Amino acid sequence: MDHFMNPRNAGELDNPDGHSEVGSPQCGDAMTLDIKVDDDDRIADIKFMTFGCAGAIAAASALTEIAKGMTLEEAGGIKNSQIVEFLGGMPAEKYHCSVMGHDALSEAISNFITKRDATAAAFKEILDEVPTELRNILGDRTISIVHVHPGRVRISNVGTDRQKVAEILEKELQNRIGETVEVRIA
Amino acid sequence: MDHFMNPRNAGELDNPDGHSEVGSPQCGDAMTLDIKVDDDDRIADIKFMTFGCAGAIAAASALTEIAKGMTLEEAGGIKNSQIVEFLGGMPAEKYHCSVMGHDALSEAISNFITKRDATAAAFKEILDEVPTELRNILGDRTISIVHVHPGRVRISNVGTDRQKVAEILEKELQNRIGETVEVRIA
Amino acid sequence: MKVYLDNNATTRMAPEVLDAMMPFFNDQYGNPSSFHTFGSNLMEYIEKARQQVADLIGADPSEIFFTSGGTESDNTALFFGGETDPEKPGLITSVVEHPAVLKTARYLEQAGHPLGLVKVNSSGSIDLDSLEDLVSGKTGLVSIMKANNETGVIMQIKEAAEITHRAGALFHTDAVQAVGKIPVDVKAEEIDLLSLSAHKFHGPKGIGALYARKGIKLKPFMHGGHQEKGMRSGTYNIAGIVGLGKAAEMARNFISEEALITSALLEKLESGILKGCPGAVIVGTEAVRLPNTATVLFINVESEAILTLIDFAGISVSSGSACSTGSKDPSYVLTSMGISVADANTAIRFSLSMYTSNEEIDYVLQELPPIIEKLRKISPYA
Amino acid sequence: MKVYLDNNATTRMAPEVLDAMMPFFNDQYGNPSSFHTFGSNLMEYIEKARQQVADLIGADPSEIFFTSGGTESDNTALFFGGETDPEKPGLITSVVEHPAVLKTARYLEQAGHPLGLVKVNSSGSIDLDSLEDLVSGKTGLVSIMKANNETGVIMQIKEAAEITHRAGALFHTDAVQAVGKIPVDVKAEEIDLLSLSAHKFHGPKGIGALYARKGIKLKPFMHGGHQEKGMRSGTYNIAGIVGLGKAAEMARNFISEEALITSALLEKLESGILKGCPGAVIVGTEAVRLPNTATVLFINVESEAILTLIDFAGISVSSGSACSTGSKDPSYVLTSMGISVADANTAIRFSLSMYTSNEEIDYVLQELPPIIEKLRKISPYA
Ligand SMILES: Cc1ncc(COP(=O)(O)O)c(C=O)c1O
Ligand SMILES: Cc1ncc(COP(=O)(O)O)c(C=O)c1O
Ligand code: FES
Ligand code: FES
Repeated sequence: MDHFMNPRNAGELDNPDGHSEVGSPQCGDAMTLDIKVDDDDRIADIKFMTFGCAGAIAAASALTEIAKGMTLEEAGGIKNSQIVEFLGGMPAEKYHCSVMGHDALSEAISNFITKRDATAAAFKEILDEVPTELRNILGDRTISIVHVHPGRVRISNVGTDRQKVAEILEKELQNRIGETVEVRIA
Repeated sequence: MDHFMNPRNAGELDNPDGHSEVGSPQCGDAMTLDIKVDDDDRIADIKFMTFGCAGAIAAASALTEIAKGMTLEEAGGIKNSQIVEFLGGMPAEKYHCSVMGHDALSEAISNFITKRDATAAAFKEILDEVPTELRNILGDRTISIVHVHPGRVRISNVGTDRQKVAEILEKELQNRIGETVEVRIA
Repeated sequence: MKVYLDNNATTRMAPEVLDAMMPFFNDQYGNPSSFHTFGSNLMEYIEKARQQVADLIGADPSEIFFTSGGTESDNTALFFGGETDPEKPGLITSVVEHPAVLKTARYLEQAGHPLGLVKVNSSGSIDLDSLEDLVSGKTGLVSIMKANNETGVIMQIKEAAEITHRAGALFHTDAVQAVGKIPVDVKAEEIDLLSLSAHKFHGPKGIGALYARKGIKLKPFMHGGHQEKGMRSGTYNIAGIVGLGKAAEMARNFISEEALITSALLEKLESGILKGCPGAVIVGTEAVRLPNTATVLFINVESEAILTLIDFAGISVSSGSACSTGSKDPSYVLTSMGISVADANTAIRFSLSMYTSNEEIDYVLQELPPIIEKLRKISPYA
Repeated sequence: MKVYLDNNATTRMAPEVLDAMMPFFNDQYGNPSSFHTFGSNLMEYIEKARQQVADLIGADPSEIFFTSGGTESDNTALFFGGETDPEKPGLITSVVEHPAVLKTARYLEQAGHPLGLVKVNSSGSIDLDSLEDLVSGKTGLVSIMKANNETGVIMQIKEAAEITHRAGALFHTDAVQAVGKIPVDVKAEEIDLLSLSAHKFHGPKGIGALYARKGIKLKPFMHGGHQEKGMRSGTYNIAGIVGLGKAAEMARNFISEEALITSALLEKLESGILKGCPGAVIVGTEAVRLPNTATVLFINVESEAILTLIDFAGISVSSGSACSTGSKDPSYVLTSMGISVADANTAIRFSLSMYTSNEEIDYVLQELPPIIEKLRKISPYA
């Protein structure tokens, strides 16, 4: 019950990497969930808001505590029963409330992945047809992608004019997906 | 309630002048009632027996107390409400129980009258066709009937051989109605 | 001295039962169906009572539905038992059932359910051949009471249930007079539906239960706020339910330990009456009877007159079943056993309980014979 | 501090009521229908209670039938009211009725009775034009509640009864929430059938009554031992009946003297909430409401979360009607007034009683605003 009285991780994140808004078909209640994901694909921060019952609040609090620090893959594998266990049980008729939190996390991860895929796809497009300005700098080097995140891309093998390469790529990405994506060069 | 706890006039009479056996159509219970009637047509004695409820017993006790000493006419005019009043009230659903006693008295009076009528009819038959033996004694006198009772007839104007007249009449009545009827000569 | 021997009509509530109920008349007054803990905390008492009732009859708690008493349980059982399968409209019951069953059956008959009535033999037990003749593939429900309220005769429920099930029908028993007095086992006796009533075994009035075997498709009898899985709605009568549970718990002990005492007192009463009141006849002696019930015919002596005199002596008994109208029809239970109307009208029922004492029986045996003698003296039949 | 503001679900039993009941749990345990005086002497207490109930609603005692509660009274009224005249199978009720009426109506609809549902307007009172449109010569019964359990809105019963009678139908009112709280007069309001329940006005649970106007042809709902003129059989729950009678007697005083106090406390609660919880909306303010009921929408804040937090603070309230299942459907009473599902899911019902104190209201007004604030902070809508 402490998770209901003093819910952990309630609130919203600025510029979340993944965001979800879900509703429970059972009761019509709703929840939003935000995640920040670090470059190791771990959940660095997580926050929820809910228009839901005490069970939903407690379950979301528990879930976010469990998920924090996990890799996305680990977090995606959290089972509903783990939440219930974490809370020390949940009445059967409140099961759907914990499911709502569970759904919210899945959706936020999906949202993160969708956004990451969009960034990756945009980046791949650029690499498939490298803009002349960039080709001139790179010569015959081929950029290696170290890591893609919806908001940042880490790359290597760009030669020495790192600053310029990053600038050009950031501009191209901004054009393609309409969001600022940071380009870091390893 | 005293009339139930200590019913008056419970029992039977030897050789009653009137007797009845009635049953209540409402409850299937039963009652018998006997009366003795004196020569003034008054109820000299009265007794009842019942297979009936407390109400029936009390009502019969009350009724017999009321009726005792009354003329038949008076007794025939007793209303059911008088019995109820005498007992100081009776629940509505027990009304039929007092009716049973009332019926028993009416029937006993009827029974008395039927028997008296039979005696009177028989006596009249004798007078209509006076037996020769009697005619010889009476000469041209006509017997006057003073009073008829099922068990006895009082007459006058028989001349001096009273003993003989009575004997003959008693024998004739016995023949006709099969019961001993006393003939008294005034 | 006051002697209460009308325990088949209703019983004294056990003080332990009242103690168990009291908190719910005082500060535990919440509604168990509430969301708040003040109310919902009470649900565990409801469930405990359900367990206690289930234990008394060998049922699972999920098979117990609380009702307002035996009458409601009987009505419910007949109403939905008689309507589960449109292909099986037939209803069968016995001629000696309580009006709660018999009148409901008559009502359903008028509503189009063919009604068959099982006869009883002269001992007062049902005629199983008559049941066998009546059941068919069109029979939906058979209802035979576990024990008769007037004679105390215990019916052959298991055999009746077997016959019923062979015909593919449901079996209900009105066990209002049996539960709490003798062992009842719904599983061993193959009972599908069973009615019981708390006030017949030292519980409160106005509460009872219907046992319905798991798997039976129930139809709600009381529509509303969805209590009792929607079967029987209405705000929980928690005090009553807890009282029923406590009474059920106590009855288990009674049946295993004290029923013999009651039974011995009944025997003493019966033999005392036979000795003290020449011509008295005990009804149903050839059948197995409840340990607490004897109906006696005081041949030629009208029962209401006896009741009145014995009541003056402080002894409460009854003639046949308590009836709220003033009408005095001869007991159909007795006449259906072949007893004449006149003799049926001489019947007095003595029904004992665990509170009946030896002294009370002595008192009855002292008071009764002169009463019978006195009434016999003014009976035109004797 | 413990504060109970869920009196529309059930009430604390008055100590005076318990006192009145106690003898019947102890040595006055007889069956009033008995022949013996030990039992039959109790009938006068039944009749006294009948008089007390009759007096509370302006009826004649002969028009009062005891039942096991509001649900049974409602079921009874609809069942036989809907079946008196085969030429008039139609049934009409309103969309905001308690499930005891609404589900019974739905059941009867399936059984072949055409059902019409009267709408309510945004204030929560019934739309009389809608009733006017629905009634016809084929209507047998119209059932409109006297006061709604969730909103406390008092309906225009007299007007509805007049419309009903003009169409030649019977008029029933579920007055379970009204009786004992506001004056009800069956004659002045032209009511043919009325349901009431003791535990809603400090009486015991599991007992209620059905008023049926003299001259109405009744059909027995519970078949059995012929109690209540054969209308409602079953051994008298005498303690319950006496408790109902006493509660009725006390309620008459409450209505004439103390209802104003309750009403003032309610006003204080409402204005305190509006001040302390910005965005809160009171439901049904344009209608006349019960002096004890307020339903508040805490827009954007989910009601069950409020209930849980407020329960921790020791305050018992409810969201809509107490429901025994875990399901959380939005209140159909609120949505039928045009309130959105989302807003309906923010509703909290506060229901006071004569035992509610000023200190309790102060405590609620101290505890509630921070709870709402806290939940609003984590609401995605706010
Ligand atoms: C055999 C039997 N069935 C049913 C009932 C009815 O029970 P209740 O009065 O509790 O409704 C009774 C007693 O009155 C009974 O003896
Ligand atoms: C309006 C209304 N009708 C009927 C009922 C049912 O009453 P009971 O629970 O006493 O059966 C209630 C309360 O639950 C109610 O509020
Ligand atoms: S009931 Fe909706 S979230 Fe729990
Ligand atoms: S009931 Fe038969 S005489 Fe009273």
